[in-house]
Amino acid sequence: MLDTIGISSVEDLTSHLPDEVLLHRPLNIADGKSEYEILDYFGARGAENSLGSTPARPSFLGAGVYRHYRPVLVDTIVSRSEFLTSYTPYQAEIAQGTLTAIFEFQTMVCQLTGMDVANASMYDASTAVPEAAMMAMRVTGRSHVLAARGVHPEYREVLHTYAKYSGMPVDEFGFSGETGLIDVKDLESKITKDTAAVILQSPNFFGVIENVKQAAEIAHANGALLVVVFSEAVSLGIVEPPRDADIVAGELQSFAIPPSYGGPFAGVIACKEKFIRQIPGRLVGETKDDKGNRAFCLTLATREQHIRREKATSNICTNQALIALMATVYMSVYGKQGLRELAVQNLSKAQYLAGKLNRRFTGATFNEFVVSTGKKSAAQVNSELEAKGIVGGLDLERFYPELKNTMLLCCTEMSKRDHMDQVAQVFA
Amino acid sequence: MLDTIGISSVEDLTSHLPDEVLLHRPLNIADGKSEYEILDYFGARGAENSLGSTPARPSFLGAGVYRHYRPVLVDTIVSRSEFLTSYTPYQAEIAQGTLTAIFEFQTMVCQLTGMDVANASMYDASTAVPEAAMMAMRVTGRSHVLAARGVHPEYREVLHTYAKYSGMPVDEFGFSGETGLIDVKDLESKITKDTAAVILQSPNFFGVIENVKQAAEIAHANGALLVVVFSEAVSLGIVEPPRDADIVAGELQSFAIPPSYGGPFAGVIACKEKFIRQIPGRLVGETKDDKGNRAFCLTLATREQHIRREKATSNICTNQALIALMATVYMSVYGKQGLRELAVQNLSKAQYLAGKLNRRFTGATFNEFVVSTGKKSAAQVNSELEAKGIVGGLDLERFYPELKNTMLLCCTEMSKRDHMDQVAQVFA
Amino acid sequence: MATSVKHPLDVNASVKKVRSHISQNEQLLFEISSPGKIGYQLPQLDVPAVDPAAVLGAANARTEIESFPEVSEVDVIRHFTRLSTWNYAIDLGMYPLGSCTMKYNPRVNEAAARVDGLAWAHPYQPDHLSQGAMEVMAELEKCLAEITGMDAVTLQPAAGAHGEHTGILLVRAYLEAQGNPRKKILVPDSAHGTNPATAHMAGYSVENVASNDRGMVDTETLLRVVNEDVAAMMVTNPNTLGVFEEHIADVAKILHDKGCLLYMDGANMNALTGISRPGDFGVDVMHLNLHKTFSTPHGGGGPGSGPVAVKKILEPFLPLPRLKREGDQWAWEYNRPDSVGRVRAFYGNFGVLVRALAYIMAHGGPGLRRATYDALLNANYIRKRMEPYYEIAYKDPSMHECVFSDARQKKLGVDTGSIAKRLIDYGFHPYTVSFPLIVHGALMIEPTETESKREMDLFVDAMIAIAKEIEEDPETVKHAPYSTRTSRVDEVTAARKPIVRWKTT
Amino acid sequence: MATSVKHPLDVNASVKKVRSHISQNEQLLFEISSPGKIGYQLPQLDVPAVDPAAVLGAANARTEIESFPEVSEVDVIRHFTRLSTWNYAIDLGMYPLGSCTMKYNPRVNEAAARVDGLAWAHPYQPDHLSQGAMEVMAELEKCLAEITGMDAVTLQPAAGAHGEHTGILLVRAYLEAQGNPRKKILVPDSAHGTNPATAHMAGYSVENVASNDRGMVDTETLLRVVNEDVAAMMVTNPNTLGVFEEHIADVAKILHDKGCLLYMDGANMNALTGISRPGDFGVDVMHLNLHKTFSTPHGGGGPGSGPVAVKKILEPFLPLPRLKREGDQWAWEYNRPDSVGRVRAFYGNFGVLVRALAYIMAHGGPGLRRATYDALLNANYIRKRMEPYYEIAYKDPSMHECVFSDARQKKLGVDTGSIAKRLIDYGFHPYTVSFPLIVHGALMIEPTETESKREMDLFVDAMIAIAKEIEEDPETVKHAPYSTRTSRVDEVTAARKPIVRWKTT
Ligand SMILES: Cc1ncc(COP(=O)(O)O)c(C=O)c1O
Ligand SMILES: Cc1ncc(COP(=O)(O)O)c(C=O)c1O
Repeated sequence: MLDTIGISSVEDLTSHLPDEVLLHRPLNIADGKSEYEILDYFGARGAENSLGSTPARPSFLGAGVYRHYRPVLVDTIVSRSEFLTSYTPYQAEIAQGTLTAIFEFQTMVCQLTGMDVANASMYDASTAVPEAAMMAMRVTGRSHVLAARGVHPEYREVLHTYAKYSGMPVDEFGFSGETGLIDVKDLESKITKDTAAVILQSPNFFGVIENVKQAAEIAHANGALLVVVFSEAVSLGIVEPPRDADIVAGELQSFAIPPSYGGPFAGVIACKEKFIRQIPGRLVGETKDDKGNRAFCLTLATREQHIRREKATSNICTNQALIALMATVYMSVYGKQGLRELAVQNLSKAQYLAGKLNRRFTGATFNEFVVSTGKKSAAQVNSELEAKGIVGGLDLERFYPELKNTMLLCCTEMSKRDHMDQVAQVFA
Repeated sequence: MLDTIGISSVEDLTSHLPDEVLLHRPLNIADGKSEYEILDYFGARGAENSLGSTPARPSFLGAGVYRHYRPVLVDTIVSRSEFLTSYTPYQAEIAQGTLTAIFEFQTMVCQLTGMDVANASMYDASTAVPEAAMMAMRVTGRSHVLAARGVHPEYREVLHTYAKYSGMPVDEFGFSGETGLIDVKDLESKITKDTAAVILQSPNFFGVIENVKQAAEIAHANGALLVVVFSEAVSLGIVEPPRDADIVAGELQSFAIPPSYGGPFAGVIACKEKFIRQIPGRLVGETKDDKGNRAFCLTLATREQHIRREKATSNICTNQALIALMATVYMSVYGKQGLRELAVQNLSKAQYLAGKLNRRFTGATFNEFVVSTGKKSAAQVNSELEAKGIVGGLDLERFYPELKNTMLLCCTEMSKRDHMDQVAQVFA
Repeated sequence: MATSVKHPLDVNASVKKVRSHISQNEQLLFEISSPGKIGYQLPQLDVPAVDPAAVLGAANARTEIESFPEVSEVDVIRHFTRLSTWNYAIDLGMYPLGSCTMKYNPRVNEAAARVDGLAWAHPYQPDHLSQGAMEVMAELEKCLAEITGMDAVTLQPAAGAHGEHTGILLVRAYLEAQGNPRKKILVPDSAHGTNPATAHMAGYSVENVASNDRGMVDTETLLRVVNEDVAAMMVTNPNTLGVFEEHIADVAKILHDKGCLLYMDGANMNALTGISRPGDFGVDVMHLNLHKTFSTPHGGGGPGSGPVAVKKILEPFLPLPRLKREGDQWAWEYNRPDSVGRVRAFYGNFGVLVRALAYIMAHGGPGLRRATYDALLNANYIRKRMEPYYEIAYKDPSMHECVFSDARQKKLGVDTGSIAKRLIDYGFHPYTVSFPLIVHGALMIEPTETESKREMDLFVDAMIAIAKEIEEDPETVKHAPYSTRTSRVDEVTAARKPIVRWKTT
Repeated sequence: MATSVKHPLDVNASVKKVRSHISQNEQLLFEISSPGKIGYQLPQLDVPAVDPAAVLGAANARTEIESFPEVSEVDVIRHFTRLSTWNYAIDLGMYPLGSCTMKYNPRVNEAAARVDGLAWAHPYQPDHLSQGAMEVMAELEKCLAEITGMDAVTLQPAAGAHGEHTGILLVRAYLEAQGNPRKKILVPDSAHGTNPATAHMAGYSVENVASNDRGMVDTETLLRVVNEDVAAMMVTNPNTLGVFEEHIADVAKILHDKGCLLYMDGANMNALTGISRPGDFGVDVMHLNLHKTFSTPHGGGGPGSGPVAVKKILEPFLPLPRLKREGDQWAWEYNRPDSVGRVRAFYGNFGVLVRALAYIMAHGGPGLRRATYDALLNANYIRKRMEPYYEIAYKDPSMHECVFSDARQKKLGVDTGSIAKRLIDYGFHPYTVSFPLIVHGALMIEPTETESKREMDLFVDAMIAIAKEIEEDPETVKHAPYSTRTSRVDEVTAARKPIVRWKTT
């Protein structure tokens, strides 16, 4: 090859670079290691994340990341080279596998959320939220955003970061200290003719199911769009979807995506038909090939950065395709009946534990709920649980100073009765 | 479907069975479990096999089953549905993948062993040994078999079982208490004109490398065939192959096949060209399709049971195809240079530990060797090691009453220096 | 030639299952090998490296592995990935091989077998460090005894044929203990080739017994041939026609009256599990194929597992070691003087046993019975739909599979082999061709319970389309397949001058 | 139509890479769905089952998921396995997409990411229970800082574009802290679309800067347009022509003199790793694409990871939380008043970070440098071999990729898009089509270091064969591909009336 190119050594290929840009020493990174050493290293790191960090070890953490059983088929399928090592399906004739799966993903997300259109995925829910807000700005021509404090605190932090520098003032409205639902009065007092979007989450960060219909009426009465966020997709198996929302921004981590210390997950934006040209991210559409066979391809690319550049609906390019495929396989495995039964199990487990504890809010919940830790601090309860080899719940004071001595607990189909009983004992 | 068949319930499909053959009660087996419960169960069983049973946990057991690192590519490839869930490649036009891989397997086994022909696999080495002996009987028209006591004791047990009822008297000949090599005098005294095969293993059960050339001369001088057995395939990376043997019967477990409590492994029989029509098991051959493209197919089926029935060379049907594929991938990953380097690492580790201990035999060894445990019994040494979380070696008295207070130790590329040092301390 | 390639699409429009697509070529590893290329990396050696020649002695030290492949990691994954795409597989579609029970292989079983503590368990680990593995085996033995209605089970045999061999050795040891091992084994002419081959390996002569006009064991004939020279009869039930041996109990009685034993080839247990137990209809010894009935993957030809189940009288002779309970621990029992000895090193194909137990746990008792009825339903549905177009070999009701003959198609010059090849163009793996031998030009079809009506209807539609093609254009069928990357393979030349390994040219 | 299907074999004999083979059809999940079918089994519920309506209230309780699929486990695995066979993939062959760095994805990285203790680590687990995960992130930050020559790294961004957004927000926060965020971002006309889109999202106006006649940033032009309104310039280096920006140091100086910052799009770091460090030639902030340079799999479009590396001056503004060492433990630091805030929940695409670190460990410092030179070697080899047949867009030396134009072929009526489609018939995935925009009809080719000479020669042979075809029979090329199960897809209709979900008909 050197001869063909007409050089005597590979270094000649950088001889044209100005000397001052060249690195004249070896990188300060150890020599290459073998597979055996590498897996040894990561095995040891994994062992350091002792408690909680295996399916068998009990944990009651949720708060946006849920421990659900991962059907074996999911990794079986996403490990196939044809899915794992292929690029974005720009060349439709040799990417029909990925394109068909995304089309099914979009469809199932629509069926789950009650929306008409869903994109091929966003990075995660936290980035889907500001993208949904900006989408609402484009649709309404307004610039203010109102977000409920019941929206995941970290999603709101990301919203603020995105908003700060793009001329999109964000206000927050509160929740009822009694029910855990949004404070409707506060919303009504803050919504104005400049409000582009009202953003709330259901089930919200406290696990409480919001009254989407009512919020939609308020938003629409003021010419704003309602953006509904979800972080626990399994809830949609038995909880009425946000049909009255204009835009839904959600997280599909619950669908066979490992907690993996916070990512990669799969966010999604879904919306009503009429907003399709303002939706960010990739979309797969149905068409035909020149023999008349049904075929799929990426479509409405004129929304995207590679065509529209600064006028694009978003700068997103790489998304979470393979993770969305995990969710697609998961939805297929459970299906209509299974997702419902799964949700009922989650609800039943949460009800069992909640029944033994002192609930902080009266609003209806799915698989997460807030409890007050009584005389003990949340930290104390958690350390007592840790001593039993159990990872407890999230100390809410971290995000809500007003919620001292409270904790957010989550139960899924993986939560075992005896562990829940042990939790109850520590609280008792 | 019931209508098409013309029945009203599936039970009608067994209504023609005599009542006395029907089971009139449910099976006494618990109701079906979920994936989650099943993996929980096997995870718990695995945890009960505490020590040794993970790549990270040290063990110095060998004796026919070796702990070698398993390159990730191996499971990646054998997990592909097209290999995992296909049947024996009788329909060549849609099985070229499996057929090509087997042809490569046969070739690499020949290259490793120095033979001309290798079959598509046997169950394991222990069953390959009697099959090789019976093959020698067919070739020579003789019936006696002489097996060295240095052949794996369990292989010999299987040989005796097969021989007992098929009119194949099996005698054994001894080993030199000094070198660990076969006792040539004993062999010469026992070999007769009725001897069909002389069977020895190299490296033998004590890890000692036999003088195959010399044994071949003795066997051939008496009109018998020499069958050479191997259990540690990695040795062939630096140990001269048994080129003077007529038949080779070996075990490929070392090639990326997990110890898995003793199976499934992959045995193989290889031989000189002239014996091809007496070899048992499947063979893949090269040919063409009717467009003239190179193609592969199962061949010389007239040796096999489905054609020749009681006159077949063996009754074997299902073999160890997928396991042989593991070995094929392993040989491809390491290749010419890697298999040698791997063998040198094994040799170096074994030499390191052996150098600190009291060796029982003087014969040259590869990655296994016998040591005397001195005043302590082997059992005592092992329990002291177990206390340190180390699984020690095999107490040889179990198979060789004359070898009291000796132990067979094995070191591979996975054996770590500090563990070897701990072993040395316990012996000291 | 290339231009005249017929694609089934062109031939007729009834191919609904497949289209043609590009498929990557790939040479042999030895052909893509290039000196110095490597695909591995070893750990840093933490001890001094030694010189092989010095340690082993020059005579023992190998200089090189002549013409062994030298390829990169990318070469390896592409090589085998490309090869894999040339295969058909259950995960791609129906695999109706009669007698092979190609059912879906649940992936959870693969995960279970890969649990570190099981996959890395060494067979010589002390028993107290192997309780988990031993518990798994004990549990499986219990389940298989319950399913077969037998008293004891050995898990040592590595496959069905190995189980047959073990079973016949048990018969022999038992009879020998009675004073006379006897001379021969009766084998129906419908039997699988492994049966006679096994009898021969166990030192018995084989007497083939003609089936009656219904393809079953003929009790009259049996009464005529049975005598004190007969050690046992090997019966497959349901037999290889997929028909239940209606007089099996009488067969057992006739044999027992003459002091012979009844061996059952359990390859077809997928038709009986949860419905009928061999132990209850007189069987003395039998084998199971875990890689059939219990869904462990065939893997392109193996591995399998062939446990043998026996009645009490044969238990003392089972291979050693045996599992026994000592207090709250499992232990391996070696002290069994009457045992035939080992038939395999260690304890059997343990990894396959794990998969089989996982399968049994997933189904549970009721699920196993349901699966059996679904298998019967599917086979009978296919039989019913195909009967108008193909000749059913024997009229008796089918259990889990149905066997047709190519009688009608043969009249037009097309045999079962060509129909099978043409089926490939229609997107299916062929049925079992020309077995059992008692049927001329057999088409042996076993859908298993895991096929959907949709898939089976596509299969039957294809078979019907081929039957029509044979009437209109038999030549096309004779030279199939056309749509595969490899067309009809010349097996004759392969056997005439065998090339069984690659050589440097 | 079907009968007139041309197969490349028929068209000409120069297709060495592929043959045609059967490929299974498959309907949509919704079409194979049938009521009551299930593919799952849940554990026995160990607590009392509740009635959703009672617990949630009737208004909140959902009755059903309308027309959600109902399929069996076998249906699912066959569905997705069949679909997968319709895709091209790196593991099947060369994937020369320019700018995408489609290198081999080592499988050991997948195993590392699936280690239970990492895959099941919950982001809200207390720090003292998350030390392993935090150590992995700290180690990767260190390696990336060393590779880029920058002072600090954040791993939070989920992809390259997300990293760009983060980087530009850092620029803005920094300038704001100086008192004036400024108004615009300079973007070369050769830049990737995410660059201008990002600048816009961060509230800046975009000013496109024309490249010079060598496709590089023109310092003259830059001097003309740079002023106090300019916040930063986003430069890709090597640029999208695969050419190293020879005056990059001057560019940095010009910008810095005006108080502007230099942002580098690090998508092409595969050309520099171990050889040249952006931190050493004046870059203030940059992003990396771990799913390019560091081999984490593209997965059909994602996930990725877009770490941002910065110089000291920008460190105070990095997203929170930041890793910090407290004694012998890692802790998350939230108290960072100047931080731009979070750009993503939790800590980033951790699973992708594990893969990238595994890749770095496998190569080591020397290995990374070697890989870079191999990437350069491969790109230049392809350029050299193709130059006689295709017009190279710009003459300057290529680094890791080379860009041609379809100028010669266009004269015969065939454009880069059709050449790409025809390449599919030859068994390859096309190169990047029509990017960068400054080249008319661009063919952008990046082989990466993991391609063998054999594979690249087959690719070049195919490109040459197509060039010849275009001279002899341009029509054939215009309507390619012919050999795929799906022929040329009508993207226009798809966009005209979008159908983006399946509906019950
Ligand atoms: C009826 C019958 N008996 C015995 C066997 C042999 O079983 P195995 O292939 O597991 O040795 C088979 C397998 O094809 C069979 O179909
Ligand atoms: C030059 C360049 N910049 C930026 C990007 C965007 O990176 P990502 O797709 O990870 O968001 C890409 C990816 O295609 C690219 O090629």
